[in-house]
Amino acid sequence: MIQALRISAIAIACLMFVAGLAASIWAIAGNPLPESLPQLLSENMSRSGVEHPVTAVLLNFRSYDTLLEIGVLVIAGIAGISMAKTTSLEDPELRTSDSLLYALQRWFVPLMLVLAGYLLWAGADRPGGAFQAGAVLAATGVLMRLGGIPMEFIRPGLLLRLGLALGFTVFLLVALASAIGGDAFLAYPPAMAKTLIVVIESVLTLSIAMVLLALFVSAPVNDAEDPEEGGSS
Amino acid sequence: MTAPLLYALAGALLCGLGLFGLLCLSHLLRKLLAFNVMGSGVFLVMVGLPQHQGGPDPVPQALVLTGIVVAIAATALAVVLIRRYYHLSGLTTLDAEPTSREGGQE
Amino acid sequence: MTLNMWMPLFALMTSLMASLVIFVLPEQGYRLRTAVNLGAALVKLGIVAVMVWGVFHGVDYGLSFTMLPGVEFVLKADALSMMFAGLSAVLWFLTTIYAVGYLEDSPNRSRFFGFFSLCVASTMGIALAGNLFTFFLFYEMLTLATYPLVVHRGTEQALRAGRAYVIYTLTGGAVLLLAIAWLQGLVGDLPFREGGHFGDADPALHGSLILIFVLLIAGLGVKAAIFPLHGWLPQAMVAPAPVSALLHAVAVVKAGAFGIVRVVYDIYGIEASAMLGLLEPLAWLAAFTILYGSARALSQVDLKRRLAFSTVSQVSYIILGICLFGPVGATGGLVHLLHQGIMKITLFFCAGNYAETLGIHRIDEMDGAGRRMPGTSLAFTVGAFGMIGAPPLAGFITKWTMGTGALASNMDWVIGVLVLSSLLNAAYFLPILHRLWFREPRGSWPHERQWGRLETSAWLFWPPMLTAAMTVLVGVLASLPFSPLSWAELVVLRAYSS
Amino acid sequence: MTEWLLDGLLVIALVITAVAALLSRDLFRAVVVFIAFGLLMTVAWVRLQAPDIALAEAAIGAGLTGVLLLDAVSHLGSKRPGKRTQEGGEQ
Amino acid sequence: MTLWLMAGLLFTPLAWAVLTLLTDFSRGRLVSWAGILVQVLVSLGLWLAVARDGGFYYGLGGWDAPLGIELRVDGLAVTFVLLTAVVAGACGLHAGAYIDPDKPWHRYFWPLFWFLWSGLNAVWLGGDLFNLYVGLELISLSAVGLVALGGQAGALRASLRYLLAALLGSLAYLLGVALIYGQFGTLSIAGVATWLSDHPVPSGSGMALALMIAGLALKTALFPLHRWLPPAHGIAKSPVSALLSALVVKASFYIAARLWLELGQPIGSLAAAQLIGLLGSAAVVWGSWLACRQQRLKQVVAYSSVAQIGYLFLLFPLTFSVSETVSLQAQQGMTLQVISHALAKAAMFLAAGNLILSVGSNRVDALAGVSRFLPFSLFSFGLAGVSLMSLPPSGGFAAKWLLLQASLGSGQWWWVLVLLAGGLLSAAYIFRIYRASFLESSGTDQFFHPSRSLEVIPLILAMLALGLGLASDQVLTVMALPFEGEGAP
Repeated sequence: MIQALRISAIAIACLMFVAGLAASIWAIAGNPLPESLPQLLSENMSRSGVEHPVTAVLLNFRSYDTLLEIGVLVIAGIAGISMAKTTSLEDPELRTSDSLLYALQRWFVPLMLVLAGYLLWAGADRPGGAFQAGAVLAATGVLMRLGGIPMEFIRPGLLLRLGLALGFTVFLLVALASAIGGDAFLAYPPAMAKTLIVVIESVLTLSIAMVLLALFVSAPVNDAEDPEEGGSS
Repeated sequence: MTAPLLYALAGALLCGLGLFGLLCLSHLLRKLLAFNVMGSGVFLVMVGLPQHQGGPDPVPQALVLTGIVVAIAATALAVVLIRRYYHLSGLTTLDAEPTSREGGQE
Repeated sequence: MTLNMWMPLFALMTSLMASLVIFVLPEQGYRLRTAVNLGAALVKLGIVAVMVWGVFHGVDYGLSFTMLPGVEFVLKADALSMMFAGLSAVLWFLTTIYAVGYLEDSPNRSRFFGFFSLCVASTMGIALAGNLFTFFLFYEMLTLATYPLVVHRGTEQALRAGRAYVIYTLTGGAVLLLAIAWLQGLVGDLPFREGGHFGDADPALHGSLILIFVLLIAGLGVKAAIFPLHGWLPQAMVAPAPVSALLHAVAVVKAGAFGIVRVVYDIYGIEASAMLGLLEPLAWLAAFTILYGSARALSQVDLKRRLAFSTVSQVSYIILGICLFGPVGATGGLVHLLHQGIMKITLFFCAGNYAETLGIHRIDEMDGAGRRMPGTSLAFTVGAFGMIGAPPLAGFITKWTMGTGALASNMDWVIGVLVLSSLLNAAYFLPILHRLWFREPRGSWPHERQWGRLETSAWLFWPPMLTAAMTVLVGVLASLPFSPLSWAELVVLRAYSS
Repeated sequence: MTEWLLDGLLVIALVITAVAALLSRDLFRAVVVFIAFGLLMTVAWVRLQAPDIALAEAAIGAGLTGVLLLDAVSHLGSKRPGKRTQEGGEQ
Repeated sequence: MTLWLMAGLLFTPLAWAVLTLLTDFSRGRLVSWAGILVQVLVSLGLWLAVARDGGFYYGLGGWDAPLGIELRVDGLAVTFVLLTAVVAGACGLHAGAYIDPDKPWHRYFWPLFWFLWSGLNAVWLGGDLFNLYVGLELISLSAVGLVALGGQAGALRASLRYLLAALLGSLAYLLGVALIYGQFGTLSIAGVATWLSDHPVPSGSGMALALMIAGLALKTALFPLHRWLPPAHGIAKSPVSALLSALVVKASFYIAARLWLELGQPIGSLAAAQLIGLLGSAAVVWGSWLACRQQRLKQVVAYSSVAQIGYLFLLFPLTFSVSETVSLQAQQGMTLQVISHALAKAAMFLAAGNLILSVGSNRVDALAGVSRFLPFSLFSFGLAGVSLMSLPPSGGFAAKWLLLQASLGSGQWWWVLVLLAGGLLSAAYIFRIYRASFLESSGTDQFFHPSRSLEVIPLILAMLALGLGLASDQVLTVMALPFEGEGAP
């Protein structure tokens, strides 16, 4: 009874929230826009080193966002593997003997690898880029994993940590180098902008795939525990 | 009324739905689903609203791309936590608090 | 003179530094700790003596810096501060000696002496504070520094007393803070100034000023143990004797009383206070507290508890004195600040001696103790007669001056209060003296006295003897310069002439 | 007109799948519906002329999140370590 | 020079996060010591530079707002950067000695710690709404990771709760950002504020501000959205709790305060300001009351955070539609409260950790006799308590004094009651701990004595919190430095 009341109260509150939000959106949609960022963006595109505006925003104009965002991803990866089983990753239960999946995977894996490569390559002047490519790569890995293909490199060892750190490190090194050589943190020299962005994107693709895969794989958990300070001892 | 605005309004509705889900559902994975629905709603508003007047705008699109990656990171982390929590306690919700209630319940 | 500027800080720092050093010293470092304690106390005595001399000759000791936007941290020495500073410097020295003996084998001495020195540092800060804000700083610091002393024994009873003490004083502190902040918002930062600030206050402000005065008195009245706010004091006597001595005679209650004097004289100004009609009700309240405390003291069977209620009564003399609105009465009140301190500390020292040497806590156990401990009992007798107001002891000077002052300002009812209170004082002290000297001991004492040795440890024996001697001397020599009476006259002269 | 119809239908489908994903009784089905929701979102992004997001949504939103959640559901539903207190799918 | 300082500030924590990821705990500790040193020096350098030359905007990647991300480097920001360097540095040093290096998962402590630090720096300096969002997520996720690190079911429950609250808060904030971008076409706070200063307020922007502040309030654990905080802060390892309570909740509050100060006057309303103040007051009272009733030491400290955070939100009513002086007083009071609470609470959590380590139990009753045998840790705890009770001369007192003045000056006397009652209530829970520790139970020393380095760190922090009151005028002068408009150095 109380539960039902509570749920209906929350429902009403959410409805009111939606109504208010919609009203604000409606009102805002009617107001003129004081500033046009897209125009400013297109004026500066030539200095960005790439053709595709979204990539330009992500990896040049607002590259600090992207740097931190990769940080977020790496954090999630770290937090994930901190809970992974450290001894053995090969949980026999995870091996599926599903023949359909196996067949699927035989066909899909190479296809997806190609797709990832294409997405990465396309990123500079067409839709696509590191995130999409990384995601596809990770998905490939997941598929392989589900199919029971052993992937030793995902074991939480130095290799995995190196992989996690790789993309981020390169990005950071570029940022630092730009601070040393150029005039600001993360400011690429215009001549090298394209090269740098492509390099960054490639390593990011690897790293993103690695992190996502690590998070997927580390889901089986270990039993090791710390005594709790705040617990009920 | 333009198509982007329609999507923005739909985004508002999805936000409300997600909020409702986050507050009312007790199973942790469902909460996570609700979070993702709400996130999608926010992203729709983010892209739809500015494009209502100005046409395609790469800036919010890039922001949403960042947002999606952050969301997947958070989701993946949450899944790991939920699975470990389940592994250790056998629970899938946060409601029943068997311990940690002494003295300081609210 | 830059040195003069720093003098108040030095006076403060001697005990603050001593406290920090003592905290760091290991528990076993008995000799070193005692040396630090006594050394610091002596240095402080010296500094204060120099400053007393300087203030008498009109030297300006002052130090200030901006602590917060619009608020200054001010230390400065005037005649009134030196009165309180002198009292705490002298009594700190004696109490330290006493405490060293008293706590000889008990645990936690490092903690005790650390907070003890901190407590004295706060008292010094209260004495030397140059505005209400600075005063409040040290006033709250005193609360914190005394809490560990009150609960020192760590028993349930001590902890209960500590809780009562904290609840009373922190609430009082909050009220005081409200009053000070309000005053600050109303008229800005006010330094203590002889003659006060509100002689010509805007009539529109009168309402707020009266309200603020009430809040200030309510805040300060907690520590001064004015009638409805005195509940913590009798409980706090569970603390070790040196702590009670310090609490009752020097630090806490005096801080409250001193604060009231500051507010009336140096913030509002005596004329303005009278004009706003604030003194009369305060006088009535003080008079009631005097009688109430004495009456309650009558029925106490625990020696220290009886002394505690006596303190409730005696501190209000100070407040009554300054409310008399006349130089003579005010002198009487102010001089009691010192006199009460000296007399009460004597009594508490003696009570501590009885407890420590003979295990006596209750009054009915004191039969015949005079013969076992003649020196202590003599000191106790002097203190008690001083409280009653027998000439030529300290208490007599107070009461006489106040009586004259009351007559001068046509507040004849005060005489009645004084007489009645003296009778009550006699009624609760004389039976004790009777037991001490004229009754046979009930049994044998835990430690019989051995010939050729002091009746108790020398550390415990000499402080009450000294303070008892002072009780006599300040009375007999009241007319000499630098006696408490002449100093109080100096303060009042400066307050009224400006 | 057809575009409006398409957009309208898409929005309605989005909302319906969202509701279904949240309220479905069976957790497994909920996740499957959520993947459908992700695919619909992909279409919506295309309609909003945001192909980059559409790609990312297809790969991440529908693909990876879905697999991750499916895996979690099967894990939470099958093995039961320790005390078994609550059924996975009840609400 | 400034460029180098900025690069150092943004680069070192991230670089150290990567470096420590590749090492184990013990070597990570050595690396981190070096990193802490660098951070403290860089922060100090930047602070001095700003104190000398005034603040400036710093466009990252050479792009200025609105196209690029601009950092706002002013007195307030560098003060918080320095505060972070001090507090996080202390927590890092403490953690190095406190955390068991033999547990394999503890190697991940350092990377998370450094990511947290970089997120904090990003937030203090951020001037771009979306960048602040990413910074917030960086902080939240690393904080959640730290809480969950090697924990049992209780810790996981707490961290999950924390994660969900943080994510919901971020989404609400992001929704507000979306509306702001839809309305103003820019993400720079300064840009929006400039536009608003000479245009009428467009309809619908109130919702945007409300959403952002509501989301941030959830992440700051403002009553009644505070319920996720005590479990998470109470159950984490002490250095982590210290970081969370001292800095992490302040980050989201800082953004809310910045938004309110820049946009609150045009967009906000009196009712909203008073409502937030009311919630803050409720937090003060309710948090203190619950803190009094907790049986476990760290829970007491955690609930105390809920209460102390409440004071911060008095900023909102005290800066809305009031005179310039009152607003300044309120801002200064808020800043001092943030700093002193950060120092005091970090000291308190670290000291509490030491006490728990010594006593072997986290119950308050178990502290009996501690005052006799472990005076050192207790002393730090007590000193920190003085600041939390806002007694003089601590920074907490200075903050309370300024807030009192602001309330009285603006005629909003009801906050005075909250401030006074809050002080008394906090005294109630702190003296409860003192009381427990003064109880003489047995005469023997059965306690474990932690090493000196563990004991000294909280003491230093507590001393800083205490001394802040005396030096607050100097601190406030740096914060009130003139801001040198656009031009980067």
